[in-house]
This record gives sequence, structure tokens and C-alpha cells, in this order.
Amino acid sequence: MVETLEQFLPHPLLALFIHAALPMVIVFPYVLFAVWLERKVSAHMQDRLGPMRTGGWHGWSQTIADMIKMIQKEDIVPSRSDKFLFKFAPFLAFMGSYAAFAVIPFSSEYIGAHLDVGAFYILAVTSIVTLSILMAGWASNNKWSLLGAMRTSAQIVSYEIPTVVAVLSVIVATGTLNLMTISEMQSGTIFNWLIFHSPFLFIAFVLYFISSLAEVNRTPFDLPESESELVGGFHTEYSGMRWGMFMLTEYADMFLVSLLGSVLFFGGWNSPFGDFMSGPIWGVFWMISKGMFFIFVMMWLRWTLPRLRVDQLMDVCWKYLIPFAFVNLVLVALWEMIF
Amino acid sequence: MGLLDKQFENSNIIITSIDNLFNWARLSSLWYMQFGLACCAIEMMAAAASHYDFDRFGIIPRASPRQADVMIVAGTVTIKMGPRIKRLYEQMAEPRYVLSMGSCATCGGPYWEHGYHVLKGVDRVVPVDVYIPGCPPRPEALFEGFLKLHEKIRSESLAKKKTA
Amino acid sequence: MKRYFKDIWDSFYTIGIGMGVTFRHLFTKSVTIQYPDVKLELTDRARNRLYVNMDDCIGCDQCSKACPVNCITIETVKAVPPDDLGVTSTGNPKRLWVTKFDIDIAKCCYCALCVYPCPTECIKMTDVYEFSEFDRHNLLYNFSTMTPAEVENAAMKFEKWQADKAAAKKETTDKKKAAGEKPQPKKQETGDSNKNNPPDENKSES
Amino acid sequence: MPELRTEEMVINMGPQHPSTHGVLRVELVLDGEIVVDAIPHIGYLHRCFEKHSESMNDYQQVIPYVDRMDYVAAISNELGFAIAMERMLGIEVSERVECIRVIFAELQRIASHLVAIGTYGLDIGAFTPFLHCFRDRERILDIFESTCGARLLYNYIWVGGLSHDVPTDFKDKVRDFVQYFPPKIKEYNDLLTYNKIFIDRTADVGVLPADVALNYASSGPILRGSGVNWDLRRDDPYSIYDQFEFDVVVGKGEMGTVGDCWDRYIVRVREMEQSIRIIAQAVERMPDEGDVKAAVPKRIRPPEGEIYARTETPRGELGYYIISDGSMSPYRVKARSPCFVNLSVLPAISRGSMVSDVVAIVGSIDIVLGEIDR
Amino acid sequence: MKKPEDIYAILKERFGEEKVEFKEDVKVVPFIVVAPDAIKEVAKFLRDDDDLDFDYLMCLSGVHYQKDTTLGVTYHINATRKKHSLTLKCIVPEENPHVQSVESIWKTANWHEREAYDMTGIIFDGHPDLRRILCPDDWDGFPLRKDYKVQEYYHGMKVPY
Repeated sequence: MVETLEQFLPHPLLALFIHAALPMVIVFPYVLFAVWLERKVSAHMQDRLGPMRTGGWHGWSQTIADMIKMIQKEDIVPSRSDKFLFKFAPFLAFMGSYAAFAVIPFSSEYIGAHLDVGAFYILAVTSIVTLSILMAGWASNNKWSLLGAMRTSAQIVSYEIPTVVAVLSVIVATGTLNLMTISEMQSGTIFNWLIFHSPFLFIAFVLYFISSLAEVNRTPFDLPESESELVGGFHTEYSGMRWGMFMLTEYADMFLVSLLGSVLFFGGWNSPFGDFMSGPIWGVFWMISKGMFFIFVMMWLRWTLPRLRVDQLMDVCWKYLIPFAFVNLVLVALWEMIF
Repeated sequence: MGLLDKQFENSNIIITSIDNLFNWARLSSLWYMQFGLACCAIEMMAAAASHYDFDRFGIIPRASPRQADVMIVAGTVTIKMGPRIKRLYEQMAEPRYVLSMGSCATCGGPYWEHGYHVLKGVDRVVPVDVYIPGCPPRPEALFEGFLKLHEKIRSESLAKKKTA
Repeated sequence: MKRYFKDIWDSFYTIGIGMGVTFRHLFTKSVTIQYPDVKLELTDRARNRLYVNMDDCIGCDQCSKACPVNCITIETVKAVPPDDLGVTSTGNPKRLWVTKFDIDIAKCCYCALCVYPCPTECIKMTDVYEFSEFDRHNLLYNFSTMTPAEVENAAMKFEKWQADKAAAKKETTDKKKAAGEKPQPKKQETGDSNKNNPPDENKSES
Repeated sequence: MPELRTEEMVINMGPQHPSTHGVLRVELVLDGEIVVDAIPHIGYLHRCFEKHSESMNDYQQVIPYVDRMDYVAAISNELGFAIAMERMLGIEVSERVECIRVIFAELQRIASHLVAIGTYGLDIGAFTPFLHCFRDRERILDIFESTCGARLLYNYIWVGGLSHDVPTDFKDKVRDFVQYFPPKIKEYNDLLTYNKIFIDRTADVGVLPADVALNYASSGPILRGSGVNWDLRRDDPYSIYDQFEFDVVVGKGEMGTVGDCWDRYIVRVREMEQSIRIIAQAVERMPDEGDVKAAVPKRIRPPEGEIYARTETPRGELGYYIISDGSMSPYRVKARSPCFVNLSVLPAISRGSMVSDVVAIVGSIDIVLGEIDR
Repeated sequence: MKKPEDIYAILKERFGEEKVEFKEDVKVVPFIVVAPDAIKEVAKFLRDDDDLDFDYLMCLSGVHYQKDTTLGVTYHINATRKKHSLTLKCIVPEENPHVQSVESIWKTANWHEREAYDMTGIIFDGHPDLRRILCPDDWDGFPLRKDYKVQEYYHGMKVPY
């Protein structure tokens, strides 16, 4: 796609820049929409209405107002904090999650970087978020933030193992790390999707989904920011747009794991109806709608479930997810050998 | 202060429209600090609950004062609590607003005469923008207080000094 | 081991049930009352802002005594013979000028204890709840309809009447001076309420 | 390898903290996430109730202040005070008044437990049950509001009677509610009570053995959650509770140990069912005619003396110790508030647990700061 | 189920009349006055005796009797199994209000005694942690004494209206 752009644009660097900024075009409106959606979904689950008054129809511009407000908020840097880390952490967090979008194949024609190790790259680069959260928690010089940060690092580091192993099952089945190739392999009808490939891949998907929930700090694994225990967790001391960056990262991360889930298990940009409604533009549509579906499920879970305790969180990971993931990996491999 | 707050001396068309936009954003997204003191806190919770639903106005609770725009002082402020409220107010980021909800926060309420340990009005420690009477105020009255606060925010401007 | 798998099963099963509940609620009608557009009709017993119908008030001070918070301040001046204040709608004769009837709504605790003792049912709680203010001093409600001039006039008349009466008394009995001098120290005060309402003394300080 | 030097971290939970239910401050001494000691500091809402009672010039004027003590269960507080005063004055109230009082007290118990359950869910991290509970609580408040005009602080039960007669459609409304509510309890159970995560968070957490509970004089759901079968409505009957059929719910340790947070929680849920039973009986029993103010004394002037009267509020045993010097105003009113006593057990049961458990324990005690600090 | 007079008979036999005194001519509820330096052993006996079995301290209140210039502590105790209850009182002079703490008998007395100390200034000997509980630590005076005067300022905040 870079080549196409280069033809129209005067400078190749500009083309590269536009190419790199394209996911932003999707991610920003998506975040605004997702926050609004979350508030609406939660409201209706609770017999409420959610935003109704800002901007007319069902408060559609609520999150835009929130964003503009956050921009004009005072930017507080606590006097006893580690100023550089404090200021830098939110950007690093967003960087980590945005960089991962580079290898997501949004459609058959568009992928930021056609990497052969795409899946591996995503898993590696999203770990930066942990680092930034740890930085934020440490730099805030607040005990609650520190507790939140410690919890996050423990949580994300542990949950990376089942995530990786679940992703590995797909890779065992497909034999490639390239996400574009994985997507292409699943073209055709809905039954070509990897989730229907074998029962063990279905289990792999469940494992992936659960552990990715923990990776992006969603309920029931939202301990790092658990409002009723740690006030705000690692972002307790953040205000205004810096806090907005963390919010952005959280939702972008959600989007990321949902997209990755749909690429790995649900056919990526492929239409479920074979050739019907397929093509590069429809590809974007299918990709985003699949992503939104998982995001909806995450919201649904969030507004249903309570939160685990930190030791139980570790239990879930080490006692349940990891053994299952490994056993499942072996079974996937056996399945591939036999069939 | 906010990013652009009070950077301009005089008003002009651009500033007026930016004012409008910013004020609209501010008043549409007043996040309150999840901070209940006494009886009024229950009505505040009721206002956040399904029947009244704060979220319709874009008002959501934040546990951390850093991320809150408005502090609803919901209930009796005692002498022991007064300095803490001051501290919480100081932790909030500008622009910040204070709603004094109910008789007790406004002037000590039923405790004004013999309440040796009650602070007679939260305005002795923090500046208050809107006083909502009631003991406790109905959730609707709290909304009305917010609408009153909206009025106040609408009249704010980047160019003007904030009227103390 | 059995426990291990049971735990897994329980988790999925109960989470599923919970998700079922929330999913059902996604499509149930919400109960929200959209306040500024739709207003809930309050019952006629609603206890919100106090209202005093001054035409009916006889200045008996009953409400002020019943108030646990002491947020009602009443000052009265006795009406002297040529002025007739008429009767209230309940038929009670009015004998006092109500020079001051202040309710500090900011202090009020909305308990309605002041409503019950009122002999003319002139103080009552209404269903008005929307009266927030930018300045808390605006929450001090003055219900008295008299202008300061009228108040002074009434006070003067009463003083004169009292002085006349005292003088008459002095003339007739000519025994005790103290009785005649009693209104003297009150001269500076316009309301002259303390004489009429001894229990009110501590309140008028506030 | 030399010993790693470690220090305990002291962290203040509150006075402004989302899960302290008001302005409680708990000083936590932490070793990592393990709580070494939890020291509650109270008094941030000390509103001098006792001083105010002494300063009133009428016993009737105390009732608005009594309301503001436990603001989540105002009717229960009023009932306790009215019963204490009636015993002192020797007033008998009519059956109609008693029935209305029982209905209101039980409705208030449900409303209060709904707040407790809802906020407990919130503490554990579940947001939706909280709003569902408040939605149903609003129905109860409707009944209250149509009767006495206020939503939260009612000033309804007076010494010797009630402030208002009930509206004409009162019985229908209450019957409606009795019909409406039980399915909702099932829904809460589906959503929260039997959720595996919720059980994991609350079972075996903050175990309070029965003998400790008694020694700390805990009462209400805390004591019953520890398996002690003790309910003042049955064991020291007041009003006409002895004429109704209901079970006293006790914790049985279904999900863990007897006396854990889950037991305290489930006692509340099941008590709501029992309250519905009592309400259903009381509505049928309530006579249609009768003056609710018949026994209200014109002037309350109790004889010189003192009384301690206790009632079972949603939070436990609320006792009023009233000393009268024979005048119109009380000489001393001491309220033995259930939360004050219940909270004092917090350090004993939270040592050795985790930070999240402290939140769960504080939530399961169901404190109302207005009553603790008075 | 025992009446207060029966319990008094037992106590009198055990501790002698100088330590315990029965007041039954009072209105509403009779009570037993216990010497302030004997309350602990009386309480221990009341709790541990099998017939009495007072396992539940319902309420402990400090009272200021302005007329007699004394302070009093009232204990309302209850037996959950035997279902009887009793009122005990200690009367101490205003100038030197020392009462034995019953914290070691009933743990609940801990906070009650702190509150009584905070409000009326009664000092409980043997209490492990006797400091103010409701008012701030550096508060002046004891609010529930009848002659209490509110301080004008507390840390720069005006206290009266």
C-alpha cells in the first residue's frame, strides 16, 4: 500500500507518514465511540439510559466533550514525583499499544508492516505497556499507585504466558507467524475460520480471551486500577490529558487484543459468507465489526462480574490457565499430526 | 490552570467561539469526586442510580480527586474533616467547582447551634460555587444545582478573570 | 482434582448465569426519569421548601418554638387600638404586627415540626425543591411583608401607646415608677420584640 | 546472603476512599499486600447527636436528629427512640399504629439491606447489582414519600404515634411491593450472591467466630452471620413482633467457614425475604380505621428516671439510654449504635488478610458513619 | 432468667455491701451501684459465673451528674443464653474520675470507654489505649459535661456559628 501512496505523494517520507498514521484514523474515533458505547451498554444493563443530553441523539458527543474538557484541565505534576518518568509514562503506554497496530491486517490490502514475525512482534511490543504502568506507579510517589503498579506488573507478566501459549497453538496449526498469511489461510466461508478448525483451537481461543482480558486490565482482572480498593491504582495521581492517554491506551489495547483475536481465530478481514461482501473495503468492515463484538463481550463481562483478589488472580493464571494452555498446545500439535 | 486558560486579555470572535466550545465541553462532562460524607451522600448515590442517572448529564464519579472536576460536598463537614476537604480540593485540577449539597454543608444545617464539632459551612474552608438547599436535597434538586452550575460555566471566558 | 474441575465448571456456569441476567436487562425498559424534561409529580405531603402565608400569620411564635433547629426568627409588635389587622382565613383575630419573619432555609432540616402547631395553618411545606443559589445568604428568606418604614411606624405607635398607657397608669396610681420606665431602654431597637416575646431573646441574637 | 531490610508500609485508607462507606479512616500497616494491622480512626462525622438531644427543649425535637444518626435506616432509629420514650411514659399505642410501624420498619430494613448489598457488590467490584438494588430501593422510598413526604429522613414515628396517617392506597402499594420484590432477590442471587468470583472473594475472609463476636458485643447480621441465633425481634420483643411468624437467619458457613464475609452477606439477603414475610402478615393484620395520633402526648414530660431500650435495626442492636430529670428536655441521651460496636471488631478480623480483603470486610460489616460517630 | 434483686443478693454475698449497693426505688429500671475500684472483679464474676453468664455488654455510657458534681459510668449488660439483663453504675467525683476498665472482660468496652473518656473525661484505669475517639486528639474540654464551653478556634477554623 505504501507503493500506491508514493505514486500520489510528492515525497516518499510523507507517504510513509500517512501510512503509519492510518491506524490512528481508526483508533481515535474508535476510542471515542467505545467509551460512549461502554457507558451506554453499562447504563442499559443497569436499567438506566446513559449519556442523553450532550449533543443531541443519545448524547453521541459525550466523549468528544470529555476529551475537550480533559485537554483544558490543569496538568498536575505532584511536587515529590519523579517528573520525567511521570510525564513520559502515559506517552510510552500509548506508544506501546499503538506500535502493535502496525502488524494488524485491517484488510487484505492494508497492513502497516508486513512482518513475517507479526504475532511475535505484537506480543513483544505490548509488554511496553507494563513498563509504562510501572513507571507511572513509581513516579507518582503515591502508595496506592505503587500498589497498583506492582499488581499490574505481576499480573501482566504472568498472564503473558497463557496468552503466548494460546497464540502458539494457532501458530502450530498454521505454521506461520505472519498475521497476513494467517488471515489469508482462513478465507472462504465461516467454517474455514481457525476457531472451527479443531476443538482444541476453540479451547485455545477461550484461554486467549480470558488471558487477554487480564492483559488489558478489564474486569474481572482490573486490579491495577480497581477503583474500590486502590482509588485509581497507577493513575491515581494523573489528571487531565495525561490521564486521558491512559484511558486511550486502555481502550486501544482492548481493540488490539480483540483484533488479534479475530485475526487468529475468527478469520480476520474475511467475510463469513465466502465471497459475498468481501473485498479490501469490506475487509476493514469485517475486521472492525469482529473487533467490536469482542469489545462488547468485554464490556458485558465487566458490568456483570466482580473483581478477583490479587492472589486469586495469580491462582487463575498459574493453576488454571497455564496448565490448560500447555496441555492444549500439545493436543493441538497432536491433532495437526494426526489429521 | 488549564492549557489555554486566562491567556488572553481581550475577547474576540475566535475566543468567543472557543469559549463556547470549551464551556460546552466543561459543562457536559462534569466528573464528580466520589466522596460522600453523610445523609446527602445517600441521595447523591440515588441520583447516580437508575432512577435519576447522573450519566445522562455526562456526570460520572471519579475516585481520585485529580481526575474530578466538581466536588459535591454531600453532608456534614466536621472540624476533623475540614482540613481533609481542603486538601482534597487542593488536589483537584483546575477548572474545579464545588457544590455544597444540603443544609449541613451550606451552613452547618441542623447542627449550627449546638454542634461543637461541626464546621458551620464548607465555605469556611473551600470556595463554593452553588449551594443546594434541602436536608437532604432530592436527587432532582441536585440536578438543579448542576444546571445552575452549568449557567455559571456558560458565563466563563478565557479572556475574563474568573469571578471569585 | 474433582474440586479443581468443579471450580472451573462453577466459574463458567455462574458467570454465564450472571451474564444472562445482565443481557436480559439490556433490553428491559429503563426506569430513568429524565429530570429537566420530565418531572416527577410529588405527593401533596411532600416536604420541601417552607412557605408562609403572611396574610394568615398571627405572629404566635409557635412554629419558632417547635423548630428543633431554630431557623425561624419572628419578631412582632403589638398592634395598637386604632389599627385593626382583621382576621385570618381561619377566623383567628390578628393582634400583632409581624415585623420580621425570617426562615433560614439553609439551616432548615425539613422535619415539618413547625407545621403542626400552627393555629392558622399558614406555614406549610411545599413541593418546590429547585431553589439552589450561588450565594448562601440568598437562602435567608424574609417572609414579612412589611417595609422598614412600616415596621418603624408600627413600633413607634406601639411605643407611644405604651408610653401613654404608662403615663396614664402613673397618673392614676402614682406609686411605681419602674413600670413606667420599662420601655425606655428599648428605644434604640426598632423591632421592640423582646418585650413581646421573652422566649425569643436567645434567637434574636443569631 | 545478608538479610534484606524490609519495612512495613503504613497506608491510610480514607477518609476519602471509595470503599470506606463515608469518612472512615483505616490506618493499614502493610507487609506487601498483607495487612499486619488495621486501626480504624473514626470521628470524621461526629455531629454531636448527644449534645443536641440535651439541648432540645422537647423530646419530640430529638426525633429529627435521631433520623440523621443512621440515615440509611431512619425509621428504625425513630422506632427505637419512640419505644424507649413510650416505655418511660407508659404509653400504649393502638394496634393500627403498631402494624404501620412494623411495616415501615421492615420496609426500611429491606431498603437498608439493599444499600448494604449494593455497596458491598461495589466494593467487590460489581457495579450492576448496586444499581439494581437502588432501583428497587426507590420503590420503597416511593411508599415512604407518599406517606410522610420525605425520601430519606422521615420524622415519621413520633412518641406515641405517627406524624401522618397512611395514604388510602397504602395497602395496595405495599402488597404490590411484596409481589414485586421476591423475584428480584433471586436476580441478585444470580448476579452476585452465587457468583463464583464473589464467593471466592468473600468466603473464608474475615472470619469472626461466635465467641469473639459476643465478646465484642456485635449484633445484627454480624452476630447472626457468626452463627449466633440472636434477634431482638424475637428474643426481646418490642412493638408487636412477637405476633408475627418469621425465621431468624443465621450464617451456616455454606461456602466456607461460619462467620465469614459471605455469611454476613447472605444473612442480609435472607433477612429481606423474612422481612417480606413480616410485611405480608402485617398488611393483612392492619386495621383500616384508627387515629394514629390518638396516643401522642401534648407535652412529653417523663418522670425522673432512666431507661435503656433496645431495638433491632438493620445493623443490629440500637439501644437508647435516656436519662430524664423530670423536665421537658432530656438530661442525657446516649445511643448505643450498632455500627460503632460492630466496627470495633475490624482490627481483630482483618489481621493477616490482604488489602482487598479489608475492603470486603469493611463492606460486610455494613457501617454507616453517621451512626458510628453520631 | 434472673431478676436484678436476685443478682444483687448473689453479688452482696460475694462482695459485701460496701462494694455493691442496690437502688430499686428509682423509676423504670432498678440498678446496682458498684464501687469504681471493684467494677472489674464484679464484672469478671458476672461474666464467668455459670448462673449469671453475662456475656454481652450492651452499652457503656458516661454521664455527668451536674447536681451532685459527679460523673457516672453506666453498664448495661445482658446474658444472651440466660436472657436476663442488668444495669450497673459507678459513681466517681468530678475532680478525680478514675474507674477500672472492663476492657479485659468485654472487648467491646474498648471503644465505649474511649468514647466515655472523650465525651465526659472519665479515666479508665487499665485501658490499653485510652485516647480520644470522636473528637480530634488535641480537642479542648469534654463536650458532654454540662458546663462545657465550645472553643473559639480550632486550627484556624472558627468553631461557633
